[in-house]
Amino acid sequence: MRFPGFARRLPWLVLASLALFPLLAPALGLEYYVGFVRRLLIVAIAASSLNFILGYGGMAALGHAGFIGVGAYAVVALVEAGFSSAWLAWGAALAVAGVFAALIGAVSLRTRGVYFIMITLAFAQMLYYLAVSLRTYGGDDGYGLYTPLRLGAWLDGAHPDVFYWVVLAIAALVFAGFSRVAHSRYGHALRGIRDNETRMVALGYPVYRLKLAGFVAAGAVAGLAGGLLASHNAFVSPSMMHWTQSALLLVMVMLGGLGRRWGAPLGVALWLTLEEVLKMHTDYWHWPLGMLLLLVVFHAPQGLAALFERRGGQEGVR
Amino acid sequence: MNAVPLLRCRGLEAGYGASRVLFGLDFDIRPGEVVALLGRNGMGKSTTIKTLVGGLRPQYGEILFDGRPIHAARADHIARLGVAIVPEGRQCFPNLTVREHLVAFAARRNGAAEPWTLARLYGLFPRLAERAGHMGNQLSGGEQQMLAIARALSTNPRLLILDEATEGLAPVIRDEIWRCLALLKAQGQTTLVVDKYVEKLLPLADRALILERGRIAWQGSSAALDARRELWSRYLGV
Amino acid sequence: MSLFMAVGLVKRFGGLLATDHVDLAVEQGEIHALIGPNGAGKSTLVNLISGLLPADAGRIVLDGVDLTGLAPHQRVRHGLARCFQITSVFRNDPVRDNLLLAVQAQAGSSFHCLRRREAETALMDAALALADKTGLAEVLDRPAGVLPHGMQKRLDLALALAARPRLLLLDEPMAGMGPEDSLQMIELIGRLRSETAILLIEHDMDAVFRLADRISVLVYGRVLTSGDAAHVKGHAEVQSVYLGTEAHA
Amino acid sequence: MDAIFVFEQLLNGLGYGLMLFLIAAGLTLVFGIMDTMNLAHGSLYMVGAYVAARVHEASGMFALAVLAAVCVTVAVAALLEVLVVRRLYRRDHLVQVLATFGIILIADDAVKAIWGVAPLMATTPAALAGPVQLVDGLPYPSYRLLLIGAGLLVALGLYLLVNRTRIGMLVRAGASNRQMAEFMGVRVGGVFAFVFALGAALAALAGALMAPISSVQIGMGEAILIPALVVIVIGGIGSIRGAFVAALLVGLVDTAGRAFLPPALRAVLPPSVAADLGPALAGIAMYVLMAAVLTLKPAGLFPARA
Amino acid sequence: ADIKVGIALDISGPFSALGAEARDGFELAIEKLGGKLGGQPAEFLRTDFGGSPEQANQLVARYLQRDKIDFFTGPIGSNAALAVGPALFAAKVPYLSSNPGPSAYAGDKCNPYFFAQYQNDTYDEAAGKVANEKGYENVVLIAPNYPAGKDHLNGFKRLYEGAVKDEIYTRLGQIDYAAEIAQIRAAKPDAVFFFLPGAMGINFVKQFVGGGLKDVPLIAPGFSADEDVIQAVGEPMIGLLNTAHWTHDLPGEANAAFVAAFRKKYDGRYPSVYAAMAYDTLMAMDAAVRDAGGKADDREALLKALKKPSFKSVRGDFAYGANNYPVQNYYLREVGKDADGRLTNKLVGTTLEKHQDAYVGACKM
Ligand SMILES: Nc1ncnc2c1ncn2[C@@H]1O[C@H](COP(=O)(O)OP(=O)(O)OP(=O)(O)O)[C@@H](O)[C@H]1O
Ligand SMILES: Nc1ncnc2c1ncn2[C@@H]1O[C@H](COP(=O)(O)OP(=O)(O)OP(=O)(O)O)[C@@H](O)[C@H]1O
Ligand SMILES: [Mg+2]
Ligand SMILES: [Mg+2]
Repeated sequence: MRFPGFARRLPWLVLASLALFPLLAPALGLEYYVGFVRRLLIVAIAASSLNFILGYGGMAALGHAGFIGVGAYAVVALVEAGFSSAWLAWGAALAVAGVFAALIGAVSLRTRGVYFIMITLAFAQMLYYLAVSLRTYGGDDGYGLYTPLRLGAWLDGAHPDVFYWVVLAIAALVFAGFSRVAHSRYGHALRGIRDNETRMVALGYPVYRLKLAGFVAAGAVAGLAGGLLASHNAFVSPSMMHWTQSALLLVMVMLGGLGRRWGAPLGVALWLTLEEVLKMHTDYWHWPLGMLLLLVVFHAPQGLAALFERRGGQEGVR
Repeated sequence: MNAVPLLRCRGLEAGYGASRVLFGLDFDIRPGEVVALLGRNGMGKSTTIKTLVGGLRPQYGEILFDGRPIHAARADHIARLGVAIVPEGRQCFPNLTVREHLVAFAARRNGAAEPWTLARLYGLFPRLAERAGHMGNQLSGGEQQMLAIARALSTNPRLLILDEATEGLAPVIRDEIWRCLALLKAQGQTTLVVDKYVEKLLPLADRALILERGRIAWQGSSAALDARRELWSRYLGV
Repeated sequence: MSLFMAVGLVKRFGGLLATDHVDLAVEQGEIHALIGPNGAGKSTLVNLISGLLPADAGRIVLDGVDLTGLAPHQRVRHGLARCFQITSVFRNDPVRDNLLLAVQAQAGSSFHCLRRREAETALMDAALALADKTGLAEVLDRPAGVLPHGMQKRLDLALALAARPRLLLLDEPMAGMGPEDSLQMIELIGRLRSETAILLIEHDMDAVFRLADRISVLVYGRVLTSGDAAHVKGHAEVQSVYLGTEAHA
Repeated sequence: MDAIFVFEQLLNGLGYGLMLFLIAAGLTLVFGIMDTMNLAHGSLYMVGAYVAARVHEASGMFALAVLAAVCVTVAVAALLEVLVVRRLYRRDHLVQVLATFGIILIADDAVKAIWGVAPLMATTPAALAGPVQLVDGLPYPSYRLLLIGAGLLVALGLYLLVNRTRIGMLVRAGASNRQMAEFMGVRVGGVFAFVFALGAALAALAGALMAPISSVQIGMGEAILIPALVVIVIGGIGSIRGAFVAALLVGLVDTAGRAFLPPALRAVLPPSVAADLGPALAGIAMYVLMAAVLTLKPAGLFPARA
Repeated sequence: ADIKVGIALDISGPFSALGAEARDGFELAIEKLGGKLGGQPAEFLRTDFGGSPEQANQLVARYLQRDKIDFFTGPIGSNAALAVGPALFAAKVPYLSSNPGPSAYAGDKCNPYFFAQYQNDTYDEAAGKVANEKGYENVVLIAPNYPAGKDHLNGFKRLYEGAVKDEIYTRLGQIDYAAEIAQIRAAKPDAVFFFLPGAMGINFVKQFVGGGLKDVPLIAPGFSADEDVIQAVGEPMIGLLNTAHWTHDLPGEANAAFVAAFRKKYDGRYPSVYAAMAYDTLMAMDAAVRDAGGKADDREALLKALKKPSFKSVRGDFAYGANNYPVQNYYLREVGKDADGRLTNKLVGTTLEKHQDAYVGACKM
C-alpha cells in the first residue's frame, strides 16, 4: 500500500468501526447484523488459531472443529453442573480444549503431511461420535442453553450488545496476540520448522515441543471460540464438530491467505457473508461458493489477503 | 566425421523470469563428438543444458537436433528424439526401485552395436545390482549418482549430456566413469560433458567450450585448450 | 581421553548392515577425514552421530558426556553440529534471517513469544559476526535460495557454526563446487581448526589431503584403516577399493 | 456363538473390507500414486451410481448400466481434468483440497439440478437378488459375492498395473519429479490424464456396483470419502498392497467391533455401562485403528516412500 | 403489514430429500391459500439452512430480528427444532412444527408457542402395538447409536408386550449392515423393528432382503418407510409394516382433495407424511389467523385460535393435549402396489385411537 501510515492505522480503524457498529445498527435497520458480525468474529477467532498452526507452523490440522466442540461442550458441562459464570465457562472451554489438544497433539505430531491431516481428522471424528452418543448432553439433538451465562458485575444488562463487545475485545486480543507471536522468537522458529524441519532439528531446536506448544495454543483458542459460540447460539450440538466443519475452517483460512495476518478474518468474513446472501436468493447456493474456491486457487493462490497486502508484506508464505 | 551437426545452437538466449543468463550462444555438436562445456560456478553451464533438453524455454535463438528445430518442443519430446541427461543433483525418483529406474525408460534407438541392457549397466556399476531393490531415496549419494548415469544410458541416447556426473563419486568410480566415456566415444556416442575435473575431461573431449557470464568466451579443440594454461586460470579458476 | 568417541555403532537397514560396529575417535583440534567408497556408510555414520537416525547399538561420547540417548537437538546443545550432504538452508528467507534463526537456537529459549525478535539486538549482532566470519556479509539481504551454490554451502556451514560446536560434522562440503570455490572453502575450514574439531567427509582428495590431520577409511560399514595421509595413500587395499589413480596424484 | 456365526462375521468383515477397497481403489491410484488429493473422487463415485441407477432402471440391463456409468463418468472426469485437475498436479495438497472441495460443492448442486434431491432407486440385478447357500445354514447375499469378486479383481489389476507395468513406473516417476520424468521422455501430462480417467472409471465402477446395496443420493460421495481415505492412510500412501491390507483390516476390525464387542462388554461390565459403551466403541473402531497404526507407524503400514 | 411466515427449508444437507417433500407441501398450500393467511395478505419467507442446527439458529435470528416474522415452521430435524425453540419462544413467535416432535418440548420444556404434529415416539408406540397384534413374540430392535435412536426403541418397548431378543445400535451414517444382519439371523426373531432414518434405512432394507431374510417381517415407524425410502429401495420394501398418523389413502374429504392436488401438481407422485404435514401446518396457520380476527399481532388470541384448530386436517379430527401435542389416531400402513403398479404405502387399519404421548405429564403449562 502506498500509505504506510494508513496501513499502520488500519487495524485501529477496523476495530473502532466494529466497536461502533452496534450503536449505529438500529439507526440503519441492521440490528440483525450485529448478531451476524458477532458470529463472524467468533469464527474468525477459531480461524486465526488454525491459521497460526497451519500458516506459520505448517501443521495442516483437519480436526480443528473438534476443539471448537470440546470448548462448547465444556461450557455445556458447567451449565449442566449448575455454574452460570460466563468467564468461568469460557475459561474452562479454553483450558479443556488445551488439554485435549495436548493429548491429541502429542500423538498426532509424530506424523507428517497427509498422515497428520488424517490423524487429526480421526481424533475429531472420535470426539464427534462421542458427542453424538452422549445422552446427558442431548446427543445428536444437541443441548440448549436456556438461560444466558452471566458476565458478572455491571456488565449484565448494561446494554443488549455487551456480549458483542466482549467478543470483539477477545477477538482483538487473540488477533493481536497471534500477530505479535508471529514476530517473536517463537514465531520465527515455527516458520523455520514449516520451511525446513530437518534443518531446525540440526540447529538444535526442540522441534517437537515447539510444534506441540503451538498446537496446544491453537487448540485452546479454538476451544475458547467454541465456548463463545455456545453462548452465541445458546445451543450446542455435535454437528459443530463434524469433519466438514473442520474442512470449512481450513477452506476459509486458505481463502483468506495462509500465514497472513489478515487472512483468517478476511476468509471468514467473505465466506460467511456469501453464504448468508446466496442462501437468501437461491436453493442452489453451493456452486457459486465452489466456483469461488476454484477462482481463488487459480487466480489468487496466496489467498485474498495477498491481493490487499503490499507486496512483500507477507509473513513468509512458501 | 559427419558434416551435419547432431545439435546446432544459434543465438541462444535464455534465463529465469526477468533475469537473462545466456547471451547468444552459437555452437555445434557433431555426431560422434565429445564436447566439454567448461566454466566457473554460476556461468550458465547447467542453464545451457536445461535449455537444450527443453527444461527451459529459450527467449531467443534456435536449437536444431538432427536438422529439426526443437527449441519450442516439450522436454519429453526432445527426450524421445534421443537426448538423455544426467542432471545436476542426480534427481533419482524416490519411489522407484533401482531396477525400475533402469527399465522404465529403456529404449533402443541409437542403433549401436552393443546397446545398454540391464545386464550391461549392472556390469558397469555392480553396486547398483547389489541395491536393485532399493528405492531411489534409500541410496547413498554416490549410488544415486551412479543410478542417474545408468538411467541416462539405459535410453541408449543419440546425444548424452552429463552435468557434473562425477560429483560425489569415489575416485575409483570416477576413473571408471572416464573409462566408460572413452569406451562410449569409441563406439561413436555423441556426448556433451560438464565436469570440474578438467584434467580428466580434456583428454577425452574432442572440443571444448568455455562459458563466461553466459557467453562463449572461447571454443576450440581440446588439444588447443590443453596447451593454453592461461585460459585455465582466467576462465576456470584452476 | 579423546574429545569425541563413537563406540561400537551399528545401523541396519532391513537386511543391510550399513554401519558395522564402528569405533571412531576425534581428538581436540583435529580435522579427521572420513573417506570410503560410495555407500560405505559415511553419511549414515554422520546421521547416527548427529542423532537424525537412531542407532541400533553403540555409544557416542563427546567430552566425557554420553550423548547416546539424546535427541538430535539436545546433541547440538552439547556441542555437536552438522552440515548436510545436500545443502539445507531456508531458501525463501534472506541470509540474515537464516543466520538469526541459527543464532536464536543457541540464545536461550525459543518459547519467547511476546517480544518482537527485531528488537533483540544481541541476536542481530551475533548473526552479523557470523556473516563476517563466513564471508556472507555482502549478501545478507538476498534470499538464500537464489545464492550461487558456493555461497549456499557457506551459509550451510555458517548455520552449523552458530551452535559454537566442539565437534563439527561436514558431509561433502565441497560437493558441486568448482576449483575456485573449493579453495575458498578449504581455507575457511582450515581456519575453523582453532575453534572446533571437525569430522570431514569428502570425495575430493585434494581437499582431504590438504586439510586432514588423520584419515579413517570406511568400507562396507567398517573402519578399514586409520592414519595420516601418507599411511592411507600407501595402503594397498585403500588404493584398490577407493583411491584408484588418485593415490599417485 | 457358534462356529458358523463367527465364520460368517469373518466373511462379512472381509466382504466389507473388499467393498472399502473397491471404493478406495480409484482414490489410491490418484492420491496414492499420483500424489493428488482429489476429494471430488466421491463426486465421481456419486455420478457413477446415479448413471448406473438410471440406465439400469430404463434398460433393465445391469451390465449395460455399469458400462454406461463408467463411460459417462470418465467423460465427466476428462472434462474435469482438462478444466481443473490438470492445473492442480503440481500444487501442494492443501490447494488440491481447496479446489476439489469446490468441485464437490458444484457437483452436488449439479446432481441436484439434474436428478433432484430424492434418493434414487437402484435395484439389484434379478439374477443376484437372492442369497446363495455357502455352507449349510449360511445363506450369503449373492450380490455381495459379486462385490467381493470385483474388489479382488480390481486389487489384483491395480497391483499389477502399478507395480509390474511400465506405465505404473512412469506414473510414479512423474508424480515424484515431473520435470525429471519429462527429461526421461515421459509424456507426464498424458500419463496423468490417463491415470485420472482410470481412477474415475474405478470410482464409477464402485458407484455402480455399490448402488444396489446402498442409498443413491446426494452426499453419498462425501459419506464414503472418509472411510476410503482412512484405508489409504492406514495402508501407507502410495502402496496398493498397503491399501488392500488396510481395507481388509478396517473391514475386519469394524465388523468385529460391531459383532463381538457389545456382547463381550455385556459379559464383563454392568449392563447399563455396556449398553452405552459397546456401540460407542464399535462406532469409532475404524478411527481408533487408524490412530493406533499411525502412532506406531507414522507413515502407515507399508510406507511406500520411506 | 403483511403477515410474515418464516419457513426453514432443508433443501441441502442430510435431510434434503425430506426437506424437498416438505417444500412441495408448503408450496401447494401457499398456492391453495392464494398467498394469503386467513384472508389477509401474507409473505412466505423461504430459506435453505442445509440441515445444520447452527445454521437454523442463524436463520431464525434473521427471521426474528430483520424480517420480524409472525409464524415459524419448517425444519425436519429434531436438533434444529431444539436449537431454534428458545429464541422463538422468547420472541413470542408461534412455532408450528411441520415435522419433529421432540420429547423435551412435550415434557418439561413444553411451551405455549410450540405446536407439534406428533410426538416422535408415538409412531414407535403404535409399532409396538402392531407387533402385539400380529402375535410376534420376540423381536430384534435396531437403531443408530444416539439418544434419538434409543428414544425410538424405548417408544416401541412402551407398548410392546413380547420379548426383546436383542437391541442393536449402529454407527450414525453406517453403510454396511452385514454384521448386524448376521446377528439378526442368528437370533431368529419373529420380527425386526428398525428405526434408521434416511440413507441408513435404505441401505439396511436393501441388504436385509438381499441377505435372505425376506421372510422375517420388518416393522418400522413411518419415517423409515415413507415415499422417499420406498422409491429409493423399490421392490424389497413390499410387505414392510409401518405406522404413522396419516396416509395418503386415509378417507376424508380434505385429504382426498390434498392428495389429488398434490399428485396433479407433482406429476403423479404420492405425497409423504412430510408433505402432508407441511401442507397441514399452513392450513392451521390460515385457520388461526381467521379465528383470531385476521390479525397475527394479537398473540393471545392467536394462540387461543391455534390451540382449537377449526380447519379440516388431512389426518382427520384431532385435538391438542395440554402440551400442544396432538391427541390423534395412528394407523398401520403396509408397502404394496397401487392400481397402477406403483409402489406405495397402503392403509391397513387403525392401531391407536385418540392416542396421547407419554411425556404430557411432565408438562407444566
Ligand atoms: N532457477 C533459477 N532461478 C533463477 N536464477 C537461477 C536459477 N538457476 C540458476 N540461476 C542463476 O543462473 C546463473 C547460471 O546458473 P547455472 O546453474 O547455469 O550455472 P553453472 O554454470 O551450471 O554453475 P555450477 O557450476 O554452480 O553448476 C547463476 O547466476 C544462477 O544464480
Ligand atoms: N533409508 C535407507 N534405507 C535403506 N538403505 C539405506 C538407506 N539409507 C542408506 N542406505 C544404504 O546404506 C548404505 C550406506 O549409505 P550412506 O549414505 O551412508 O553411504 P555413504 O558412505 O555416505 O556414500 P556416498 O559417498 O555415496 O554418499 C548405502 O548402501 C545405502 O544404499
Ligand atoms: Mg551447474
Ligand atoms: Mg554420503
